Order: sequence, then structure tokens, then C-alpha cells
Amino acid sequence: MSTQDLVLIALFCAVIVALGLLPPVSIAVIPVPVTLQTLGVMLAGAVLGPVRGAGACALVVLLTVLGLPVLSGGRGGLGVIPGPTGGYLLGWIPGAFVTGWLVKRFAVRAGGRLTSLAAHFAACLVGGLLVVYAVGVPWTSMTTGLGMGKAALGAAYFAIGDTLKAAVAAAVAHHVRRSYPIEPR
Amino acid sequence: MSLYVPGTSPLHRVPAGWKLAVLLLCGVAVFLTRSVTLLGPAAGLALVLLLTVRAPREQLARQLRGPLWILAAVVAVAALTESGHAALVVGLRLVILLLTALSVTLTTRTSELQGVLEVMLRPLDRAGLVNAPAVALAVSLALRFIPEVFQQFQEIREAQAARGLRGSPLALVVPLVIRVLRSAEDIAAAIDARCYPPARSRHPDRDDRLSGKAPG
Amino acid sequence: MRIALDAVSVRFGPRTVLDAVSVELTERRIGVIGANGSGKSTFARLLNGLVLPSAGTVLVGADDTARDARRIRRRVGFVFQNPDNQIVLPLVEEDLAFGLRNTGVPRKEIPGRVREQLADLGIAALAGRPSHALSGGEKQLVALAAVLVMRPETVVFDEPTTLLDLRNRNRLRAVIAALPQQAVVLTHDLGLLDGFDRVLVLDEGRIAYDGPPRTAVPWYVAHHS
Amino acid sequence: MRIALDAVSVRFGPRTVLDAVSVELTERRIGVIGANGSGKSTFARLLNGLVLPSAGTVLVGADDTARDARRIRRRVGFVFQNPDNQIVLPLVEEDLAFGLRNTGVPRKEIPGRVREQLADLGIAALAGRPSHALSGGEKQLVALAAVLVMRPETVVFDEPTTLLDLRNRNRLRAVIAALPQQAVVLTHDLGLLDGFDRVLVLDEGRIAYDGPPRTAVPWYVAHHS
Ligand SMILES: Nc1ncnc2c1ncn2[C@@H]1O[C@H](COP(=O)(O)OP(=O)(O)OP(=O)(O)O)[C@@H](O)[C@H]1O
Ligand SMILES: Nc1ncnc2c1ncn2[C@@H]1O[C@H](COP(=O)(O)OP(=O)(O)OP(=O)(O)O)[C@@H](O)[C@H]1O
Ligand SMILES: O=C(O)CCCC[C@@H]1SC[C@@H]2NC(=O)N[C@@H]21
Ligand SMILES: [Mg+2]
Ligand SMILES: [Mg+2]
Repeated sequence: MSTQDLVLIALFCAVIVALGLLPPVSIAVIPVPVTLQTLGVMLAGAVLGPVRGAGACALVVLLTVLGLPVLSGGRGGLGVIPGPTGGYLLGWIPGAFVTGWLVKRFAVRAGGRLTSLAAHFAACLVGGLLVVYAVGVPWTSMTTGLGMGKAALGAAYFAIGDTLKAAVAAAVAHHVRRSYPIEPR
Repeated sequence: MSLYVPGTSPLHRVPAGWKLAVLLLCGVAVFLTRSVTLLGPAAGLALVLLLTVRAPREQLARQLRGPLWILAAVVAVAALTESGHAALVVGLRLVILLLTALSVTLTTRTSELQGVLEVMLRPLDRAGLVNAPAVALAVSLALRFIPEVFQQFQEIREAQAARGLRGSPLALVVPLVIRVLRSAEDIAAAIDARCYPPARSRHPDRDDRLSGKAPG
Repeated sequence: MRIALDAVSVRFGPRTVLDAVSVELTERRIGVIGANGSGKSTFARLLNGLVLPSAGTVLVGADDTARDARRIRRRVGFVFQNPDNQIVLPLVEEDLAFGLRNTGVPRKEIPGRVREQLADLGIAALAGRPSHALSGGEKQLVALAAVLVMRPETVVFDEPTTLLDLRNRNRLRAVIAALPQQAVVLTHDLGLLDGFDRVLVLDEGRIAYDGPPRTAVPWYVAHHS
Repeated sequence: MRIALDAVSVRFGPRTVLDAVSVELTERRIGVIGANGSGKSTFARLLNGLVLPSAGTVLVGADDTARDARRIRRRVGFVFQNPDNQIVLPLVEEDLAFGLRNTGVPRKEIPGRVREQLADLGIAALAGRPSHALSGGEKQLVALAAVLVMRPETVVFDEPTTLLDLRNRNRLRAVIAALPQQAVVLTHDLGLLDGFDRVLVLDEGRIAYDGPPRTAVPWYVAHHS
């Protein structure tokens, strides 16, 4: 891993954190973490590629565990992991990886504007949504003792927002690739 | 920017490694029982522990507000679909985990935790699975650039607001990401110029060409 | 426009960066000078609500920056010390057009105004260039153009000449002199202030001198070195 | 140290930014001046392999920047135009210590050398401050300190005075004059070049003039405005 890879990992970690510092787009009154940070997670994968993207997310997890207030609403600390959303947070790592892998495999060489956008969108959706939930939901079920079906309610709650975020992430990644291409890795 | 609250409470004085070990045990233990007569007093103990830390009230509120809402939702679902007992067990378990973990977080410096991290990474480093100094550098770099990136974010938003745009995520994030990619080249060069990685690293000097962007 | 600071302090944690500053800015050409770290950029950021006072109030016209930041930002253009954060679209001409589109300037007029503004600053040739691949000075001029093309009522310049060569510095001086609007210029480039109406000298977060450049600049030079 | 450019061209896509430049740099104090966009920063980045030639070769001592970039970067210190990208750790003193730790300076000596370097530049008071909360000029001085504390054989300065006030500009002039090493300084601040051994004037990617500051600076001023 070159120095530049390391720097990109740290900087995208910073982007993910910064997205959490923005005033949250609160969908409901309940302060459940509907967070722009998942946009950053998808971007990390889609722009940097699988390895560095996953690295950036792993770094966010590490900072969280080290007790830094890096999650939305200035939360952090060890307690997040065994909490009900801990699985989603951990799911960011494979989520970014899968997003990046799919982008690298299908989206980079996609021909037209629409194909490229669609490919990026699909990658963000599969990685940033499906994979993240695939870790998050069983985790919620485990830590709360609720059945999988009930734990999936949470995922349903996040899904609309996350689909929108995947669309934004796809558009951003597409534009960035046009005006400042770097090779996904 | 850490959550650490300076202080001299008993918990402040326990070495970080011990606190983490106990926390881990606690995490396993709460799942081994469904007895309310055990979990109840344990939750009370966890609360007392948190109070000995003497953290500022706003700090506690910020860390607890979100999780407590989720907790309430989970307990409500459990009570409605299962039983009162099940709901109580779930609620107590989560409360114990939340409060003890928070107590550790509030009383342990980031640097101490980094120390523990280093110790834990050492065997992995030796086995060639992780590059521990690189992880340490990544953590420091992130800490350095979180405020910087946030400031850039605000300035970009600012510049756009001044030019009549509000809340277009695309126009906000594209320039930010491009800036980040560009500055990564310079930052990496600055780090290399200061002789990173250190000479005795396991990773021999590879001449990894810095930028895919450089001509030639 | 009348900008009024009333007993404004700015603190970052334990550090007091501006200390009970009261001043009323009504002149057309106002310079602000002072040593590194004296509080100039912080002062500038107060004027459009990017920094809010820890104590005291900042009024821009009749608006309070703590409450009406959004409206104020449209009236007070801001040229940042670092041009990188200010250029938002991939091509220079797109970037200039961006603000105009947002404020509802008729589509047909936009290319003309963009061209005119670029020509004004002598950078017509940069129109089609990617904005992230400009040299330092080129960026600074583009960032400036992007603010001026919006024709704000007041323009705040935070060190606008740092990356410019001789010719562009002179051009900028002429551009500022010809601006119909009020201009507040923070700079270490003291020559830029010739012909200004008023110069404030900041020192450790207070206004240490306030007068015409004829007396303020020598005062600063004498007290500073 | 001897730095030799042999028929070096740099192209970015269709644009030729440096055009078959051949020059040998052996003097101790070398200035490079030229209009905005003339190719100064690109020239500087060639010297430590941050930009690689599209054609031709750059030799630093006996090393080719296209092959030995990493080794060269340890010998050629580089002070960037934008200090933000150069301060890499959260606290000022940590940032200066970083390079020293990497080169295996004994742990015990590091704090002393850091303090000494900060004091040399008159910024001892910044030691414990967080890097992101510095003013522009403070950042520029810290970035400079972080490079100088490494004691490289050659130091390349890309516009080192842009954000500095009068006092710090004079201090920097004195620091450069006193440097034991070779220094290559790219700047629009022509006064900085007094007493230099040699000044190159770049114009649209070529060396348009090459001589002592006594003749080169007037030549540039005459041809440029
Ligand atoms: N966000 C912040 N947090 C803490 N301190 C800050 C912050 N921003 C600025 N400062 C400090 O406040 C002081 C004034 O900063 P400011 O940027 O206003 O200075 P300035 O006069 O513009 O300096 P320069 O000429 O170097 O640009 C500096 O000492 C700086 O370190
Ligand atoms: N990565 C790049 N891609 C395309 N063009 C570039 C790139 N970097 C620089 N340029 C162009 O090359 C030319 C020379 O740039 P350079 O930064 O070397 O100029 P400079 O002399 O340092 O200017 P300044 O005084 O404004 O800093 C400029 O016209 C710039 O737009
Ligand atoms: O902030 C946390 O507590 C950890 C992350 C939990 C957020 C998850 S990620 C997927 C889903 N989408 C959101 O917007 N939030 C949740
Ligand atoms: Mg400033
Ligand atoms: Mg330059």
C-alpha cells in the first residue's frame, strides 16, 4: 500500500465523519441515526475502490471504538458496537468493499452516461444497502433478542433514505470519474 | 475532539487494558442469563459507575439520547410481540452494555486506547497481517484532517450559498471529493518527503509511483 | 451598505481571537491589516455570518448575521484566502455561470456576462479550462471572477493578491478601484490600500488604529517591525 | 547538490506546460520567477519527482527522479504553495517530530530539536496548538519548520511568503539567507531574491532569461508589465 493509498483512506474517513457532522436530515422526530454517513460509505467504495474504500470504513470503526465522537450527532465510544446499530456500522466495511468491487468490475468501463450512472447506482445499492443491512439486521436481532423479521423493520425504515443516497453517490462518483479519474483499487 | 472527560475518579485511574477486558467480559456475561434478579441490580451498578465519572450533563445527554430512543423502540416491540419479561431482559441488557461502555469511553484517553490497540496489533504485525505503524499513521491523519475536511465542506457550502445555491448535495459533494483526491497527492508527497515509512519498517522501500496523474 | 459590529468578541475554546470590537463600516473602500494571527480572517468571516460572535452583534444593513445569515450571504460576496474551496464546478465557465443560474438570471444573458467578467480580469482564455487544473494564481482570479459576476452589494476580499504575479496584482488593484460596490480588503500587501477611504489595524483581536491609509499604514509599519 | 534537467518537457493532455527545458542547478541560492501559469510550480515539482517529465530526464545528484523518487524526496525538502496539505499530524509539535522519528533520530533528542526549530522561526508559542486551527500565516511557518527540521540537502520553496506579514517575511528572508543548504525559491515576491546567486525567468514553459538577480529581475519587470 503506497503512502497515497493511506492518505486517501484517512481523507475518506474524514469525509464520512464530516458528513455526520452536518445537521442531520431528520426524517422523523425520533433521533434514530438516519445519517448522511452512508453516502460517504458508498462514495468511499465507488470512488476509491474495494480495498481503500473498506479501509476508510474500517478506520471510522476504529476511531469510534477509540472513543472519538465520529458518528452522527457526535456519538462514539465502545458502546456503539454492542448496541442495536453496531452491526450496521460494522457492515460499512464489507459494504464499501462490495460497492467498490462492483464499480471496478462493471461501472468503470461502462460506455454511455446513462449506463455508467446505472452501473454506479446498482453498485451503491448492492454494497451500501444490501450488504450493510445483511450485517446490520442479524446483529440487531442478536443484541436485542428480537426475531429477524422484527429487526428488519429497522432496515425498512432506513431503506428509502439509503436508496436516495445511493442515487446521489452514483451521480457524484460518475461526475468525479469524468473530471478527475483515479483507478479504483 | 475526543469524548474523554478529564477527571480523577476511580475509573479514570484504572489502566485502559483492564477496563477493556472487563468490558468484554461484561458483554459476554449479559447474554448468559435471562434472570431479571441478576440483570436488574447489574444495571443499577452500571448506572452508579457512570455517575462516579462526573461527566458534564450535556455530554451524557448527547451520548445517551439517540441510543435510549432506539432502546425504547426495541423494548416496545418486544413487549408487544413477545412478553413483558422478554422486554425487560432486552432492555436491561442493552442498558448495562450502554452504560458500562460509556463509562469506559469517558474515562480513557484516546492515546491510552491507541496504546492498547498497538499492543493488540503487535502479534498481527509480526505475522505480517497488519502494518501496525501504518494503522497508527492512518488514525493520526484522520484526526488531523477531519476538522480540515469539515471546514472545506463549510467553505464550499458557504461559497455556494453566496452564489444562490442551497442544499444541492451533488454540487456540494463533487467539489469536495475532487479536492480530497487532489490534496491526497500533495499530502502523500509531504509525508514521503519526511521519510515515511521509517527505515526499519518491514516494508522495504518500494518506489510506488505516487500519482496515477503524473505524466510520463 | 452599513455594517455595524457592536462589542463583538470571538472565542475559540479558551482563546479570545477578537475582543469586544465595535466599529461601523460605511465607507466604500476599507482596508484591514495586521500581523499573522491578529484576527483579520476571523473579522472577515464575521461580516457574512461564517463565524458568529461569541458575544455582541453584527448587523449587515438591518440584518443580524446570527439570524439572517442566508440573506446576508447573497448581499455580501466573499473571496476566501484559499481559492480551492471556492471553485465548485469542473469547467471555469460553468463555475461562473453556476451562481447566475441559481439567482434566476435569464439563460440567454448568462454566457455574455460570464465572458465579460472573465475578460475584465484578463482571463478570457481560461473559460474552457478544467478548474481543478489551474495554477495557483489562475485559481485565485477565477474565484474572484465567480464572486464578482454575482454583483453583490459588498465584497469582502481575504488576501486576494497572495498568488498573483505583478501584472495581475496591478490589474486587481484597478479592478477594486473601479468596483461600484463597497469593498472590504484584508491584506498584507500594503500597496493595495492606496486611495482607500479607511484602514483598520488589528492587533491581538482589537482595533489598534483606525484612519486613512496615509497615516494608518505608516503607523502599522512602525509598530509592527 | 547538482540538479540537472535535460531537455525536459511536461505535457498535461494537449497542453505543453514545460517545453524542452535544459538547465543545471548547482548554485546555493536559486530564484525562479515568472507570470502566473508560466510553469514555476510544475518546474518545482519536477525537482523531487512529484511530477515526472513527459520527455527528457531530471537528475538529482546521481539519481533519476523517474526511478528513485522516494530516495530523492528525502534529500530534497519541499515547501508547498498551500501549507494545508503539508501539515500532516494533529498537533504542531507532533507534526515536526514526525519526520525526525521516521529518520531514526533518537527519541530523546526529538523534543529539543523541535523546540529549537520552532524558536528559530519565532513560533515557539504554537508548539501545542492544533494544526487545523492556525491562521494562514501560522500554517505557512509551521509547514516550513517541518521541512527545515529534517535538514534536507536542498530545499525547494514554492512561494513561501504568500501569507506572511511584514515581520515574518523579513524573518523568512533572514532564515533563507542563513540556510547552510542549497535553496531553490519560486516566488512573485521579487525582493526575496536579493543576494541570490542566480535567477531563472520562466515564460510559457521556457527559460526566457537566466542571470544574477541584478539583471534578471529588471528584465522580468520590463518584459512582464
Ligand atoms: N477555529 C479556530 N479554532 C481555534 N483558534 C483559531 C481558529 N481559527 C483561528 N484561530 C486562531 O485565531 C487567531 C486569529 O486567526 P485569523 O485567521 O483570524 O488570523 P489572521 O489575522 O487572518 O492571520 P493571517 O494573516 O495569518 O491569515 C490565530 O491565532 C488562530 O490560530
Ligand atoms: N494537472 C494539470 N493538468 C492540466 N494543466 C495543468 C496541471 N497543472 C498545471 N497545469 C497548467 O500548467 C500551467 C503551469 O502551471 P503552474 O502551476 O506550473 O504555474 P505557476 O507558474 O506555478 O503559476 P502561479 O504563479 O499562478 O502559481 C498552468 O497554465 C496550469 O493551468
Ligand atoms: O451511527 C450509528 O449508530 C452507526 C451507523 C448506523 C446507521 C445505519 S447504516 C444503514 C442505515 N442507514 C442510515 O441512514 N442509518 C442506518
Ligand atoms: Mg487570514
Ligand atoms: Mg505556482
